[in-house]
Amino acid sequence: MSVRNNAYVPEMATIEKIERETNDVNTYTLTFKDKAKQKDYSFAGGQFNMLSIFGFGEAPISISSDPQDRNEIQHTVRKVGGVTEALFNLKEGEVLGMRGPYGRGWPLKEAKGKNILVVAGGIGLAPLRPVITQVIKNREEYDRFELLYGARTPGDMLFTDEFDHWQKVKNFRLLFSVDAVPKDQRWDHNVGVVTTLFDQMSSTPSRTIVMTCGPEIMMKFALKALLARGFNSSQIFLSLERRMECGLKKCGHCQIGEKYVCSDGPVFPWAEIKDIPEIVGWK
Amino acid sequence: MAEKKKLGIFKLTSCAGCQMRLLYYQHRELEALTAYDITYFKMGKRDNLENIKVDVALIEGCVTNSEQIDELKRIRENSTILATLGGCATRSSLWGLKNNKPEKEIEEKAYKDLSTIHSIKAIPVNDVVKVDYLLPGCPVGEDEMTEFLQSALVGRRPFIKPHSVCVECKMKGNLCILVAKKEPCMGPVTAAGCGALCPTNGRPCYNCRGPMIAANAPALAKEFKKNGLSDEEIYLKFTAFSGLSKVYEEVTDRA
Amino acid sequence: MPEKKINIEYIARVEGESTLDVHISKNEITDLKLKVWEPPRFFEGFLVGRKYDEISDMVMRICGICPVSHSTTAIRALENAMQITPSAQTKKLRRLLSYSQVMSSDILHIYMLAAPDFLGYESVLAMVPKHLDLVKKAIKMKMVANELTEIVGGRAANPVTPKINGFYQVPSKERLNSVKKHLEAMQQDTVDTLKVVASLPIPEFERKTEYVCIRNPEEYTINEGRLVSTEGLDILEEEYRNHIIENQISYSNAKQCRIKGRGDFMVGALARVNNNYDLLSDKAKEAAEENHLKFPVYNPFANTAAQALEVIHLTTRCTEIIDEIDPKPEDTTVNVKAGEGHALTEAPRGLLYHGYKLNEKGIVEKAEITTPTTHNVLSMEQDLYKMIPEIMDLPEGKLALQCEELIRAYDPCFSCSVHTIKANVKKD
Amino acid sequence: MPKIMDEKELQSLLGLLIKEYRFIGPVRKDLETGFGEIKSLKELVKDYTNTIEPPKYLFLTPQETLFSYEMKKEEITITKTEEQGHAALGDRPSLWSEGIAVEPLQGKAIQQVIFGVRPCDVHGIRMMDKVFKEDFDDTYYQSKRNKTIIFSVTCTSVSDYCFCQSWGTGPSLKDGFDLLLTDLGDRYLIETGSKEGNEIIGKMRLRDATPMELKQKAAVIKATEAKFTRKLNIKDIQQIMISQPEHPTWKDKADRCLSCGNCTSVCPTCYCFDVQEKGDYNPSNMERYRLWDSCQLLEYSQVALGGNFRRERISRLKQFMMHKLSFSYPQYGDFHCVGCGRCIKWCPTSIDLTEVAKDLRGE
Repeated sequence: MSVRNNAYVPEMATIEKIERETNDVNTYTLTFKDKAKQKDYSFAGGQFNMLSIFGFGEAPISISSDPQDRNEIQHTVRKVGGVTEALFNLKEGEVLGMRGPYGRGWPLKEAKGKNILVVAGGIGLAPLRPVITQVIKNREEYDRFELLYGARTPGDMLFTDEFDHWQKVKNFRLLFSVDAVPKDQRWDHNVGVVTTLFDQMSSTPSRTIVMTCGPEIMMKFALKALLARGFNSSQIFLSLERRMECGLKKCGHCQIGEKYVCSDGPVFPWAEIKDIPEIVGWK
Repeated sequence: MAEKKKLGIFKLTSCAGCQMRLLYYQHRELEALTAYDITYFKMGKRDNLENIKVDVALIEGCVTNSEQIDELKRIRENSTILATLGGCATRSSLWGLKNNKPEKEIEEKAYKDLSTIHSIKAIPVNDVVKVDYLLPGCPVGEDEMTEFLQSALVGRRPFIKPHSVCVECKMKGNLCILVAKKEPCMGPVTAAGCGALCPTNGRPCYNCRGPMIAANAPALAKEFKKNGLSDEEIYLKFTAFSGLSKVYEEVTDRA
Repeated sequence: MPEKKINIEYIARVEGESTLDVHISKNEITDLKLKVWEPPRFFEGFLVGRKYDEISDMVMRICGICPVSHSTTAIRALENAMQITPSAQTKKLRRLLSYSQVMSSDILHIYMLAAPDFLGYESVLAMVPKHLDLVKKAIKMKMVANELTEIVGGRAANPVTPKINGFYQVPSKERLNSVKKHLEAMQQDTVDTLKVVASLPIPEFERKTEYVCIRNPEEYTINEGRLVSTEGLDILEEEYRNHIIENQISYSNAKQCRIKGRGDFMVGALARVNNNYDLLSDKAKEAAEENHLKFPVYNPFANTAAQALEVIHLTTRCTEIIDEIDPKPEDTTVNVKAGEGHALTEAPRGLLYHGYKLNEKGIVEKAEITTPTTHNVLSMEQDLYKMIPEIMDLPEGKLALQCEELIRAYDPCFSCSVHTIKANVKKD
Repeated sequence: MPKIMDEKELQSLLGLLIKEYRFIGPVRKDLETGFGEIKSLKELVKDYTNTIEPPKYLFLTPQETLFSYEMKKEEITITKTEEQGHAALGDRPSLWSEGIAVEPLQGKAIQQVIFGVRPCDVHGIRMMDKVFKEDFDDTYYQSKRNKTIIFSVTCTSVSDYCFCQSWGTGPSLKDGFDLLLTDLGDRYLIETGSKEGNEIIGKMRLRDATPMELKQKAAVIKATEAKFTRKLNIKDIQQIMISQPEHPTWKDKADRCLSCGNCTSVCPTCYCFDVQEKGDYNPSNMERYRLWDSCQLLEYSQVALGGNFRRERISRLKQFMMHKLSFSYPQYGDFHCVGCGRCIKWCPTSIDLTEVAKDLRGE
């Protein structure tokens, strides 16, 4: 049995670049050591890789770069556990393990010709960045685009240096909110949880695909607000977080109801999961 | 070769069995002890450096006098990673039996002149200072000690099993003596890591490793009762090695 | 004459925590105190109210180095209290268990705690670069002894199989045979160990104290026997309390013991060999003679040689016992009865006493434990009183070191000695 | 064509298998019967209804290395990926490897035989095969599975816990075996279900079973079927199990649940595992391994920063029962329950999923 055919064994990848996003979030630009592998690798926005920090372990991390860019893969990572802590100790040029991509991504095809509403909280913007990049690159394929993005504080917002660029895109509307503003930080936007932005949003249920990712509690409230505004269960897509050990539908940890988050998700249309007993309470 | 990490091994109130596990009962002790630069280990060496910064501090034993509180705080300040070594440090273990009755009552029984006695309740280490990792066991399990020492070398978080002894017992393919023989096995509420040692050796688990986090003590107590144990016997089972742990308090609380 | 003060803040490489304070003024010892400040743990207090079948598991936790001794002694005392006579197989397995622990503890003390003293190192780890082979040999021997404990007891540290009237599970002949091979393979190492120990320079010092241990005319014993001494003591184990008395002392958490009407005494390997030399195997005697060792010896520093000698004997003896048995499961039912029972065994560090009083439900009403180090503390102090004047001219540091080495030669276990703090303490 | 063999022929067949293969079969474990490696026919237990543990441990070993690697500066080399089994608790010295010890199967030629697998467990293996084949081959599972001959035995006895009849996963078996033995009283009917099975039986000169003897087999099965006391009504079970998450029976069972994980450990179709990293005192040598996990354990659904999707005991209990009797069906086309009754039998507080199903149905 060669290593190649063993789905549990990661490929070696080099850290090309590390960019600091916030206090506890970095973006890592990776390339496979095996150039052929790099060439063959393709993914959809919303999918994730299993990253191995050798000596420490493996964790599922969503991909935050442009799916059309075949030269590199980016992961925007928050330092939250043993593996991500170890990743933060690595330097440019060092090696980690990567296997993937896994799971179902955002419904960019379904969204063609329609409006897109993105509701993101905190690190939840990372898996949605490929959506934004794709919409910008293929602007004519989609109609209105609106982003509601909330974070704990202004300092916790991701990709702020790209906001200017995004603002300028035609038919793009960005709404920002933070839970709190520390004294030393400047903030010109909304204060409050991300759902408070719903009153300012222009998106309507008509011909709109909603994509949301963030803390589960945020998604719950967003969902309630959206349903109350008449959005239906097949136009809302959520990206769920669950514990994963394999990404391959084997270890069992990520199951909710009959779904494996690693393979059937992480992106689900609400219609698909709303009747799962563990999720029913969200409504 | 990078400089070795500094390791300090400190003793509070205990039987020294866990230190002995390092020095004596271990299968790979030479590797373990030479992987670190051991700066403090009174039972193992003469030259011990007080109050120096260490990368890793292992604390054996629990606090039973006020001087130990100060000592422990000093150690915490001087160490990057601090872990308990064994049951006493983790949850005061057997010495917790002293907490069973009002403090004064016990002390008056022991000493006529209380002015020279500094003994206080048996307090586990994590009630005094922040503990990074808890290594349970009486003595500390060799597997988890090894896992800890190896992971601390690189800064990995050790994998300390939080679940019940039953999981390991089943992994070994043992017959469940609680079910098959109605023996009062504490396995279902006891933290794993021993490899289900007692059931493997034909006897019910007696909880020397203390409670597992999600233990359902009342349910097991009820089962014991069904199997013919008296309330008193059940009380003894749940108090022996757990230092009157909160996890068991629904069973052990007699107030 | 200058004033000297020896303060050994803690005695390293012994089990437990202790301090030695000696004050010398005008060549006279004005103050000498061996303070055991290992915190009290109230064992005898909290054993009261516990059930008979928990006691062995609990008392094992008195000492991390000789759990087998505490377990066996408690079990035997409780059997005596309930008038239970265990089977011949149980007795043999208990011997294996006890012997294995004495062997590994002796080896530990010889190589890891005492040898650094005689070779001039601060610890066994410091010995690794220059004496790796020796250290490895020691570890190997200790592993074999631990393996035997583990096979019979289920775990080397705090064994789990011993119970009142037998064992929860007996080891298979197959596993015993596997360790037997290792025991046979280490026999030469045990002989070499004595050679190394006998060649080490030990301080010339003698004090003719009374050496006390148990004796069984059939076998160099660790478990079960009469209490004897080099001064003619010869009593049954249940008579122990009539002859050995304990005093609480103000400056230490450990008690001190003396023989009624006489005085201090020493227990441990040296006491065992001094009293039972005739019962040692031919191989051990041969090795003793080869190394010009003649017993009785009255130099406490020779305790280490006595340990090495008994390891030779016990290694052979264990292989013999393994040949004698083919363990089968037995009925180990206990009929609970009220009663009082006492037992004496030889822990690695010497004489260990347990006594219990049970009510009709098998609940402990009274518990008494006297540990080897408690037996020895007074003798240590007496040795120091005699030795210090003999070496008074040494510089303070060296003087202190030799005092420390003397204490260490006893292979003391200060955590052991403290659990026995009694309920009623009299302060001076 | 089913063949007939007498006791002597069976003994010689088993003797041959013991000689030529690693032979796993039912052995005495204290009061009960469990699987163990058999070196002599004497060790084989005949009068058992089912084993303590399901045979899954032979393929999904309680703990096994996924791969080892060496870290040298920027270079990381995967040094070992060979699928292998380990003793239950890792690479402990001999003293620890009592209990289930799973030795690596080396080379292609070496195979193992599991004898005495009950029909329910054969179905369990069939379901596990699907899980570990779906989308890609789990090489660790498959390599051991592919080298194994399943020698099943038709049930003639039934325990209080058995309810395979309700699923149709027992007491008899139609496929999924290499060899199947049925005790006809004074002789045995032996059937083959694979090329490997055929090859083994082909070596023996056995006569074909007569139509009468085939009828006898049917009678044996019928007699066994009449012995079942426990039943699970599987009609609409997929919907019924999830229909009332707030039904009081859940709380009642959760109050009794010890979260000990025994149910999932003894379940022949539970496959969850955890993946961990293991080091060495030489920190450049590392290993990634997996070990059994259970949805009943608190840490199972824990994510970074202490988040836990199943913090409540009741939610974990629901996950187990709902997965077995509902979710697994849309996932794999099988209900991951074969009616072996082990989860009921070995639950220290006798929590019974057939009882929960009844309660939810309102019976």
